[in-house]
Amino acid sequence: MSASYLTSILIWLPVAGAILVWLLPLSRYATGALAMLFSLAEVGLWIEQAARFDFSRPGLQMEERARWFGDLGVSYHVGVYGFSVWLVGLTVVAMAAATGYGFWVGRDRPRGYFALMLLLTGATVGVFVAQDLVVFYAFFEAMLIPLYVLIGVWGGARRMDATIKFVLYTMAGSLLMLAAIVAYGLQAHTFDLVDGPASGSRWLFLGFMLAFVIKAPLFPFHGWLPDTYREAPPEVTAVLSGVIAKAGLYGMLRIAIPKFPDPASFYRTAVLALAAAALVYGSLLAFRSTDFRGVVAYSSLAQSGLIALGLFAGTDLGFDGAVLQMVAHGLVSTSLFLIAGVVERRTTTGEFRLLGGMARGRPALATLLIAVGVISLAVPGSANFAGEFLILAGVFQRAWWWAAIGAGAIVLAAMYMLRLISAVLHDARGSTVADEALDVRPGELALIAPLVAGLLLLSAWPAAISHHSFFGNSPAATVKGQFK
Amino acid sequence: MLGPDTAWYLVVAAFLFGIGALGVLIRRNPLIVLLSLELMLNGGNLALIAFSRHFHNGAGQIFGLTVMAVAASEVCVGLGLVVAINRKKLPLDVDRLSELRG
Amino acid sequence: MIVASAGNVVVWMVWLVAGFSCLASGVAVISFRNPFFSALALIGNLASLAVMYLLLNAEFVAAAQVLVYAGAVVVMFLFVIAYVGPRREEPWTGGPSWQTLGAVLAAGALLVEIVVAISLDAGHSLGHDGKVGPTFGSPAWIGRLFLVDHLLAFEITSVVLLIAAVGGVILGSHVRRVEPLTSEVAD
Amino acid sequence: MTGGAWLCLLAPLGGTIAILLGGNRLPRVAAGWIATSSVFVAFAGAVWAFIGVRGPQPTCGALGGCFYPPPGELTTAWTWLASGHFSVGLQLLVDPLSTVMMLIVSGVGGLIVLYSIGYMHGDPEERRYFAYIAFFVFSMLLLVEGGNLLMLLVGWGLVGLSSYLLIGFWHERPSAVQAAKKAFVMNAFGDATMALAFFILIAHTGSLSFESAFNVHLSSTTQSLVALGLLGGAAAKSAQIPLQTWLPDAMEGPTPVSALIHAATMVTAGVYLIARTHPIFEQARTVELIAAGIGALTLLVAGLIALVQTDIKRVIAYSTMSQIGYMFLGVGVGAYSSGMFHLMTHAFFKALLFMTAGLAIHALSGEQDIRKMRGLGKLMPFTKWCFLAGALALVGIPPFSGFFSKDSIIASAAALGTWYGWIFWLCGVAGALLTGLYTFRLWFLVFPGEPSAFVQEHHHKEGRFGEGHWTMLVPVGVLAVLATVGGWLQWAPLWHPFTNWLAPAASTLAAAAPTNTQEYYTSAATVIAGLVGIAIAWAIYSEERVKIPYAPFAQRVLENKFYFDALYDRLFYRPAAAIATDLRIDFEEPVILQTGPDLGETTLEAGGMVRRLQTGFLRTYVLFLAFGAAAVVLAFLIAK
Repeated sequence: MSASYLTSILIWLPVAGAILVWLLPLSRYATGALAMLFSLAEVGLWIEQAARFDFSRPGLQMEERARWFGDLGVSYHVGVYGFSVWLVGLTVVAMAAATGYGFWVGRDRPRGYFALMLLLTGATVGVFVAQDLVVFYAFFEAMLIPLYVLIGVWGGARRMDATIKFVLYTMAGSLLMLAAIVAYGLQAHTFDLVDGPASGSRWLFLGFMLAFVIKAPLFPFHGWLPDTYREAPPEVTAVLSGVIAKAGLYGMLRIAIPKFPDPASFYRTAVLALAAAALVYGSLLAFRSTDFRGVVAYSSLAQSGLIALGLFAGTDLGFDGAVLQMVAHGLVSTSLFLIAGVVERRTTTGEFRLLGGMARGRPALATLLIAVGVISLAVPGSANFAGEFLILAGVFQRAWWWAAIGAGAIVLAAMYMLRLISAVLHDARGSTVADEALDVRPGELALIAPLVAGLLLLSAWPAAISHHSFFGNSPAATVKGQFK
Repeated sequence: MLGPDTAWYLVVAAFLFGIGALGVLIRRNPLIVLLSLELMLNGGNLALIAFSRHFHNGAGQIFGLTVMAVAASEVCVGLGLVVAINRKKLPLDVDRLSELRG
Repeated sequence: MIVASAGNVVVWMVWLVAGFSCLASGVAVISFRNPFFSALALIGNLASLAVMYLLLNAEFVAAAQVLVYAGAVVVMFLFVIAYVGPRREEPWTGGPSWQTLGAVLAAGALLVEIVVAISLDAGHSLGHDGKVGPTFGSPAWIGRLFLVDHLLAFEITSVVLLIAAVGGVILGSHVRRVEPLTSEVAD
Repeated sequence: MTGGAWLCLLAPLGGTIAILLGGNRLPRVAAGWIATSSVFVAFAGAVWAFIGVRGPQPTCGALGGCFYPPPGELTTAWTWLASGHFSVGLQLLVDPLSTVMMLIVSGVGGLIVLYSIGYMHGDPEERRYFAYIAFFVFSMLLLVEGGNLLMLLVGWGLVGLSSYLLIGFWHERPSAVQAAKKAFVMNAFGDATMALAFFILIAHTGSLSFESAFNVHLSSTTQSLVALGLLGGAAAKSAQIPLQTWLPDAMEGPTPVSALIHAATMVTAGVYLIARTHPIFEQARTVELIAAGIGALTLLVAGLIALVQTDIKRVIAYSTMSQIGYMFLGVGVGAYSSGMFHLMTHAFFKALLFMTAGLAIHALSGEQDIRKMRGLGKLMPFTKWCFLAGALALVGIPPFSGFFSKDSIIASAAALGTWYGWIFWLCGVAGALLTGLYTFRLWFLVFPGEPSAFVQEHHHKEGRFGEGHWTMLVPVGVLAVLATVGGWLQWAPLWHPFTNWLAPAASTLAAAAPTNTQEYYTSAATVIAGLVGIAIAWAIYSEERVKIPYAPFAQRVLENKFYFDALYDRLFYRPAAAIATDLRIDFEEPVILQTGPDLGETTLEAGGMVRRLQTGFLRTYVLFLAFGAAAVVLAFLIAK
């Protein structure tokens, strides 16, 4: 099996798995096990892909191209760059953990649930490896369907409003993107991303950017974030904030900036201002949220702002830092939301008023939450710190005040994350915290521990991503040269 | 072509069509509405035949015949409806049959 | 050219009679209170139309018109009217509500536009043209046309008729209430 | 030599991981011994590195600047972070400065961890404590051995993290958790300022290694900005004036934590930072003098506040703040080696003071209020004498260690000579008086005289020697000896092996090298000031000859710690919280979250209007049909 088929297998294996899991009338346990099998197979395949990927060679690797609409110049064109290897890795690992959590929690209607999760995996991987605008759009939309059903059916009390708002926001953005894609494709006579020419049209750039800015929420467009993150089941929120949000940021990196260099530089200050606003606004609101998921939701809004800051800084450090931060934050917010799920399973609520004092008698939960919480607030030495440091150093070269705002946000991050840790673990025992509530079970630990292990490994060696995302010594030049 | 040329036939057809439309618009008895509908169809038919004669192309007449077939089927269904309404003892008045509304 | 004009005058005379009777019966159709008389007026209208078709060398269509249309359709009408019973209702009751006023306005506007369209076109495209071959309008000619050029239209019309027939049967038939299934048959 | 450095660094980390993996299966005592042994292994590694570094002999010119081939070796494990041309390795630098700090951290640290075995005995979460304390020693060593600025910042952050974990160790107490959060946020602020300084360096030099940072020639404003950023971090970590409010609250943590973190090692990280990056500070001389100014100011303020404290640990905490003020003064004026020497001796006697206080608290089962502890000396003679040794070292009475190290700092302030030099000198001497006063106020209140009712009732013997478990007494004894003889290592005018040892890494500035005469009269002044302080304390607290001077306003100001806490709360915390809450209530919920549903409602209303068009009357539909047809024909006519 030559490497070039690997990318397509990575996309279509989970989709096939989804169909299989959906159709086979198996028991709850067997369906879950089968789904887990597919997810872990997916992780294994990714490791194979990462191993085969030759970081010293420029350009697209493991590429596969098949005619789709010949005359329009649309082709099923998939391939992987350095940074997409890492994002695919993040996707498969996070999805495996989320599927495992769903399996552990024992969701009802398991066949539908696991089929949708696997479908979501396939679609997300598809987004990160699509090298053709139409294929990219197809997968970008395909992500939405399973999410809609997952939140709508298995969500919390007010799930329907949240789902509708989520879909409305995302559809609004992606329809505009579709228009931009069509316009771009016809104008350039090809929809291909690799050999498509750069265009100077500001409207197309704004069309793309709107979809990406809604998907990875930046400041004014995050209306859907709080409700969706609160109402979705914890593992879906974990995937939503950890992985799906990265699709928007990946879109900026892969499409918006290289394909529209002049508009990107024209709107640079505007987007940087937007990103900085998201960073500060998210941190402030996280500081004053009243429940577990609220804090983490707004902190992921802040982190998206930070990553966007890195991307639009346009400097070498900025790009590398953004990719590293995408992966690091993906792992962090996935584990944080899973821990939120663990807490909610024991106390049926995430409200801080009712929580507190969970650390006594539950050392595993305390260590886990403190470890992940501390990494997420970017304590120097953690992967998040490496990412933030690179981003802010990169954006500093652009203009010193962005870095100053970023540094301020680091202090805010410390404030809200410590508030979260002590509200859940320390102080007097909350009313809903029963004494006999168990510590983190081995099953749950087996899900969250790999993510934390990944984070620790990334903290020990952040250069694994920051130095192996873009070919050569200058990411900015690679992006300007459209990844040739 | 003896006698009046095609334009006149068209004028008659137009008038016939207008009268049919008026009938449909004003009358409340569904039967009369169906009849005036027939009038409109005939108006149309006349125009078709006139053009067929004018461009001496058979399609017009074929079309005319088809229109006749369609008219026949339409009447069949229309009358079926009227019979059904009648059996249900509903008032045979178009304005009073207005449950189906937004 | 007198002889020609004489034939012409006869045709004009026939046309005038047919036209007048056609419009008069049209007005009659929509104005009679009793639907029975309206149906009869429709027959008159159809007959005058058949004459007009003859003037336009459309013999088969005229024949079909009289036989099919007047013969079958209107008879069915009369049958239904008889079945339903000639309930009389005041056609013009309640004065010209905004409905009727609107209707008159609409029909009038439509009429005027068509006439204008015809007059506008009279100038160039509707010019007078020459003789037409003897077979024009004959049943054989129509038959060949149907089975050669417009076979598809022919087939589709048959399907439409079939559907209408089925529709009519269902609507018309008196649906007996189906007895409830006996209890022992598991639902 | 570098092997020693790696051993020294990774031993405590190994201890932490062993305890964590051990989990509940590990008996509590075993956790204690794992931690202690790992720190002592680190000490052995430090000694090994120390010996290895001695290397080439200094060629010494006149007193002061000696020129050495720069010993000290950089070893890199792997490139930690790399992007484009910027790359930072996981590097350790073993040179005289870092080996001194390694010895202090692992030596004093080992003793304190040994002490905490006895102190924390019986605490349900002992294992967690030892895991955290071993992790702290690892991060402090990483900070000290960091081979480049980023590794130093990583150590800096991890040290802040472990201090958060240890201060908030007893997490049932809300005050402890609050203090931990406050400490971490203030340290995070320091990290942020340092990070900004590093961004400037990256922007200009493209790398964060020491030599590139020291040899870059920036414009004076950027240079002072970098120095200011570093100073911000140092002030936050070493609890100097602008950012000192977290240290007294940090006393919520267990006493060994206070001893190790908030006396001996972590709080001195700021001093080490200035000594390590002294070329940057030297190029921005004004910022360096600001550091000295901050040091002078802090030592006075802290000294005054210590006078009114009633909690034994807070008195010692303020004295730590004041002594670090001395060190800042030392490195601020340029006398890096005397600053570091005072750091070493301070580590000995301050850790001793904390641990003896710990013995007293342990004996009185947790009581920390000195007003209730009268006459403890009679029941705990060993603690009394050790405390006295520490107190005398703190005040700087010869032959105890404080005298040797503190006086050379004040002398180098005198050597500076300019007007601010003399102000620093005066602050130093006044500080010595205050130190004498508050130290012996504590001594006379607690130890001499007849045991008070509270003491008799609460005091209980512990361990075979009656005053505590042997693991507590041995470290106190060792440190008492070190506090006494530690100072003889160097007496500036006569012999100064310590200065020579540090010369290659941080040679004293010529401007700050005091002449012998300055040394002598400064020493005389400080000793006299110290004795006067002791006499006043004796007069007021021991014999009640003199009533406490009645100054209600001063009393209130000191008790409120110069209102710093209230100021910061009103200046930073409350506005931030208010803005955040307003944002959430006035902007987020009504605007952002409502746009979705509002859009929904408007479309529904629009739908409602259209609905009325469907009247159900057949004739209206046909009417529209007719109008539509008419319109279409009209359009065609117009189009024609």
